[in-house]
Amino acid sequence: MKCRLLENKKINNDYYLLKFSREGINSEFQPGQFVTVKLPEILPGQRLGIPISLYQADETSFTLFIKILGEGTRILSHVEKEMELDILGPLGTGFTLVKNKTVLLISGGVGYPPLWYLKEKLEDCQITWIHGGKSKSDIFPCDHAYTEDGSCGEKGFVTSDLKDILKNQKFDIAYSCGPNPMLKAIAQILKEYNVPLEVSLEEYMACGIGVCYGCAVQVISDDKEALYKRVCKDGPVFNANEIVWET
Amino acid sequence: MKCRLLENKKINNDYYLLKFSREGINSEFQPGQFVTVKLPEILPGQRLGIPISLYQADETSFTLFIKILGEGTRILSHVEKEMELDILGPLGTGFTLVKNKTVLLISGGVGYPPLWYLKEKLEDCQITWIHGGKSKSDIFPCDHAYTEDGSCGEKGFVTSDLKDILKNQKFDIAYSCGPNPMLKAIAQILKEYNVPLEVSLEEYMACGIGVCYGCAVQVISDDKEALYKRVCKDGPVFNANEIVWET
Amino acid sequence: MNLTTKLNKLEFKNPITTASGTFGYEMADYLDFNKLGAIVTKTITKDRKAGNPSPRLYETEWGLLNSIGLQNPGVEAFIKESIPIYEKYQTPLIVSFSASTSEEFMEVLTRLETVNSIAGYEVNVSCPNVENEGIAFGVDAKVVNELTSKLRKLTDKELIIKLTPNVTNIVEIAKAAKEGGADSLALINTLLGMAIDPMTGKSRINKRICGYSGSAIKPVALANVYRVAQAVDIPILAMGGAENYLDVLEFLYAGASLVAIGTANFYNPNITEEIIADLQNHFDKYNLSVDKIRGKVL
Amino acid sequence: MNLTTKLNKLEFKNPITTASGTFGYEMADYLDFNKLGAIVTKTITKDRKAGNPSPRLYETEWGLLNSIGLQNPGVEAFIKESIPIYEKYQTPLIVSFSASTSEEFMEVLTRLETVNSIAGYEVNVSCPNVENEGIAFGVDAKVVNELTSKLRKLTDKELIIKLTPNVTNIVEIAKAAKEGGADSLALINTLLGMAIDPMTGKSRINKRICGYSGSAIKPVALANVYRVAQAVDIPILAMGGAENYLDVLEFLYAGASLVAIGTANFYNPNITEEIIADLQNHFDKYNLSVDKIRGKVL
Ligand SMILES: Cc1cc2nc3c(=O)[nH]c(=O)nc-3n(C[C@H](O)[C@H](O)[C@H](O)COP(=O)(O)OP(=O)(O)OC[C@H]3O[C@@H](n4cnc5c(N)ncnc54)[C@H](O)[C@@H]3O)c2cc1C
Ligand SMILES: Cc1cc2nc3c(=O)[nH]c(=O)nc-3n(C[C@H](O)[C@H](O)[C@H](O)COP(=O)(O)OP(=O)(O)OC[C@H]3O[C@@H](n4cnc5c(N)ncnc54)[C@H](O)[C@@H]3O)c2cc1C
Ligand SMILES: Cc1cc2nc3c(=O)[nH]c(=O)nc-3n(C[C@H](O)[C@H](O)[C@H](O)COP(=O)(O)O)c2cc1C
Ligand SMILES: Cc1cc2nc3c(=O)[nH]c(=O)nc-3n(C[C@H](O)[C@H](O)[C@H](O)COP(=O)(O)O)c2cc1C
Ligand code: FES
Ligand code: FES
Repeated sequence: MKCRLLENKKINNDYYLLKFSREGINSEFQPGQFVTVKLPEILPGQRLGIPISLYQADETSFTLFIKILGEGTRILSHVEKEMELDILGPLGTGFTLVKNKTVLLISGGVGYPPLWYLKEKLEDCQITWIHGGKSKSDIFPCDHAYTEDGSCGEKGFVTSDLKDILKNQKFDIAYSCGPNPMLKAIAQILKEYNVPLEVSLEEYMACGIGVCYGCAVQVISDDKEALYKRVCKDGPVFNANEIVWET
Repeated sequence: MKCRLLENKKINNDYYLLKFSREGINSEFQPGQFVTVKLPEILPGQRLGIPISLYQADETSFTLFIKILGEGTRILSHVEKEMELDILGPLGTGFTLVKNKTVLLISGGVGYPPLWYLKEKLEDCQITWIHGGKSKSDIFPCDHAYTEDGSCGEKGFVTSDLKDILKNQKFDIAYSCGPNPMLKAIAQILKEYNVPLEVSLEEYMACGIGVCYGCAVQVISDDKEALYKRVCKDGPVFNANEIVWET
Repeated sequence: MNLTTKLNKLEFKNPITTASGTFGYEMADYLDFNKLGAIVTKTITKDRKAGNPSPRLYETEWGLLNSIGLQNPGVEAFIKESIPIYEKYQTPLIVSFSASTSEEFMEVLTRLETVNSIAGYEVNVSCPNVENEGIAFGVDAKVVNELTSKLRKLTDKELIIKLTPNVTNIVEIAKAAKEGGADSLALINTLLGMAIDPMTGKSRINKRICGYSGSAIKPVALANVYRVAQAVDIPILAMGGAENYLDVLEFLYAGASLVAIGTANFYNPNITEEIIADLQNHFDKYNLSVDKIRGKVL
Repeated sequence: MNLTTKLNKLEFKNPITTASGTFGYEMADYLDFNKLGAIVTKTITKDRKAGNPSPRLYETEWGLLNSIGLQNPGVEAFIKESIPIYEKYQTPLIVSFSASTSEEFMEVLTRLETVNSIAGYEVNVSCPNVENEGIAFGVDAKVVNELTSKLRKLTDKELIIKLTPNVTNIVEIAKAAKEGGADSLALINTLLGMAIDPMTGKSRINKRICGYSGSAIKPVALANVYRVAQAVDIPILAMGGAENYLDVLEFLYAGASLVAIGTANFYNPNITEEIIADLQNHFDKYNLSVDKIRGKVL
């Protein structure tokens, strides 16, 4: 599907907001779902679509929130208004939406965007959002911010004061997105405190629609043989208890 | 060597003149020599330099005369002023320069440029130039023009009236550049009339400097085994008598 | 002009199909399966296979590395869940299967033979043969010959043997398959490849050695198809880096009767439909047919 | 940090050399040969070889096809014309040679042994063996083993056997070369490839089946280098699609001691010098050495 860029907004040197027209896309956009974006030109090692979570969506548009990591995202950050890009989506299985709950959101770095869209869709919930990153430029609006270098918010990680927060407040459910080691640590802590957790995972993807089985994540299985699910189709959102975290 | 484009002049929809600064290139440019031009971007199947003959050169610049044939030449035709391209050259062995002679030049299509530069360098010569092409847009200043569709000059080929011309005038030497079948036909006719002929050949090239032996042309050899020379290094200009023309 | 083509026992409305493992019913939202010449499904095995640990994918400069490890739900689940979906389409269904012993190959085929809607089989012999020190079936002419004859006895349907290019002499293997009773041949499966992160020394793929596909391998695929077509007179289902109608023409000229699109599906899930349309225009414009150009390389 | 590396008997100031057939003294105008870790020259044979008819080259989407046919002036002319030029440089000179019979291999080596300035030999076994139905020497372990031992007896200099990737089991061939007395191994030579003009059906290359090189084959080269490095403990001179310092790092991590740049020389005749400079910066920045990373893929 060709999607026209309506706006490219620079947030800081690393992060950009890309707003696209959703003309022609009828299926609704769920928080936790993603799209794959193809670059406008053929570049070495950059022919597969780039998976990007939904940051926002309405009747006429959807917005992506990208961090420049390598060549592909760097080029995306340069895409100009009115340009049309090949986009597939919305793809995958999103977060479970709840109402009237106390909700904990925990994001790391570029794990922020899917939770933002989730937050918008949670009705009448009391939300606490913990967000962390390497440094100041990785921090966005939230309740508790952490940076590894202390340049913004508390110095430390999203898990630094997590237990205290959990002691002081009871949460019905938690949602998290970020690097795997962070998710693994969070999953362990929330388990102790019996807070159900949904995590949004990342894996290298080819098709993005469930046919190639390239984006495997190991999940708990009853028989002795390992069991892998597809992040692009069965996920990217999974119940944390399902995941076999790499050690 | 990075060469800066000084001017890009469109001649017609198919032909463009590209004038480059020769800053940093000390070796002199001989008629019949060529350069290889690399495209400014990496494109599928377009990473080798594109061989292009010299059309003109002076103390400060050299000029190429290109015909849009495929993707590579199409992109070259779009290169903008002040842009710097990777260029190797001047390369190869050019035409023998003569003085005070009656000279016959015969070019077909994009075989025109090297003869133009040769013409400039021939001192006190009486020159007759026969040029041909498919159609009007392939015709450039000359004495006798031929087009296959008759849209300009005589309808026919550069060889159509060649014998008559040779009957009416004696030539000391002839130079030709164009498609192989044309060169072969010319070589046969000029042989009849004992006019020495130098031809500039085209072959697919990789290195352009004599290393890979990819640009082979078969030449006459005394021993039974075939003998191949390198168009990029031993040529592109050869004495027509040397060449074993493909049948 | 019509685009029809044939393998030994099957006729197809056009020469475009899908490469095993790069296609699934999930693509129905993006592609009209009825437009395809044929459907080739992902390789299945007797029992479910877990597949390999991640990372399983890496995009190299000019191709794709994969190490899926034949993850699949097993033949029973396939028949229960996938077959009914494919039965909704008129397009001939070719089922790819594999195994680690010839016994198991036969068991899977026997089970598949009970499904009428299957038009033919693509036998993936690129996987390790536990009866032969884990060396792939497909690299040994004798093994391929024996396996083929065993399977031949079990079915009258189109039996396609899919060859691996990672051999010294693919022509010898192709002949062995033919003599074993193969109706036709599919080639090529992935090349062996590898990639390393130069900054960390970490292999891009968990299993290190993996399968290499995509545009980068097209010249290798063409060489194999051409050599086999010259030496063996049974139809060829070709694949390896084809991603547009010009690539398809190359394979037809080299000797293919049918061309599968693989990795390119990941760049665009609708690509096969687009290629079929382009091919139709090309055939109309130059009034060609598959027969007119098949194997006619000059 | 220093860039030094070794094969079995030779030391090099850096791990960058030139791939046979993609380098010649004509490059002196563009490249300072003294900067190179080693020079590997184009394969020569006993008598002059005419080579193949044109077209000999075609650039595919992501690589290069070639069919030069080992055109060369023969060993005598090489010694007379080329050797004196290379003697002007301090860089170790590795001479590549080939033949169509083991006799001829031995004759060429015997003649080359009279030249003191030659530091070592790269034996190109990828060409047809007339004593064995024209099947390439390099695809048969026994043949490679016998040829290597014969050549071993004739020289004490570094004897490098250059392997072809067009085999079922390159590890087996590598072991055979080692047991025959090879000091080190070079891999990979070109893959077999082909390309066709889809508009005319004309083969892009006169001989149709030809050699495929360049960036597109890098993953295949890495897989071969890794597998051989894991199984055989003699040094490896690696090549296959390397065109920048990151590619070189990949090959070192995979197990190479020396890396040759081939096709990339055609994109830029100064590229080896640039790669050496980039590698120096990288080694300095992360304080690495070839020993620290060789074969250390994680
Ligand atoms: C489900 C999902 C949602 C994501 N959401 C966002 C988002 O909202 N915002 C954002 O900035 N980033 C998001 N990412 C990450 C984003 O896809 C990568 O940053 C991007 O692919 C990097 O590409 P590159 O060319 O810039 O960097 P490269 O240098 O090409 O790659 C850098 C790293 O990105 C990852 N990557 C590269 N290619 C792929 C691929 N085809 N599939 C998956 N991962 C790949 C690899 O781990 C690689 O090491 C998401 C990824 C996934 C899987
Ligand atoms: C010595 C020499 C001098 C030339 N002088 C001129 C000139 O003055 N003006 C001009 O317009 N053209 C000249 N050419 C032709 C020019 O090189 C081709 O037109 C150009 O390479 C086409 O590239 P493309 O990408 O546009 O077309 P493509 O579609 O890539 O190729 C079209 C045709 O060009 C030829 N070609 C492609 N790549 C190469 C290559 N690497 N080496 C040689 N031939 C190739 C092939 O025959 C091919 O079929 C010369 C060629 C040679 C060998
Ligand atoms: C992700 C992926 C999965 C594959 N799975 C299979 C498979 O299950 N069975 C099989 O025979 N081939 C499989 N292949 C190989 C393809 O069918 C095809 O032979 C190969 O990729 C070359 O074609 P291509 O370059 O067009 O992809 C797979 C290829 C890829 C890229
Ligand atoms: C034009 C050309 C000529 C070659 N000639 C030879 C040769 O004479 N002897 C040889 O052993 N290898 C030869 N090769 C193979 C290269 O040495 C190298 O093994 C192969 O190209 C892979 O490296 P690359 O991808 O960096 O080019 C040649 C390759 C090319 C492209
Ligand atoms: S990326 Fe293909 S199944 Fe997920
Ligand atoms: S192009 Fe390499 S020798 Fe002429």
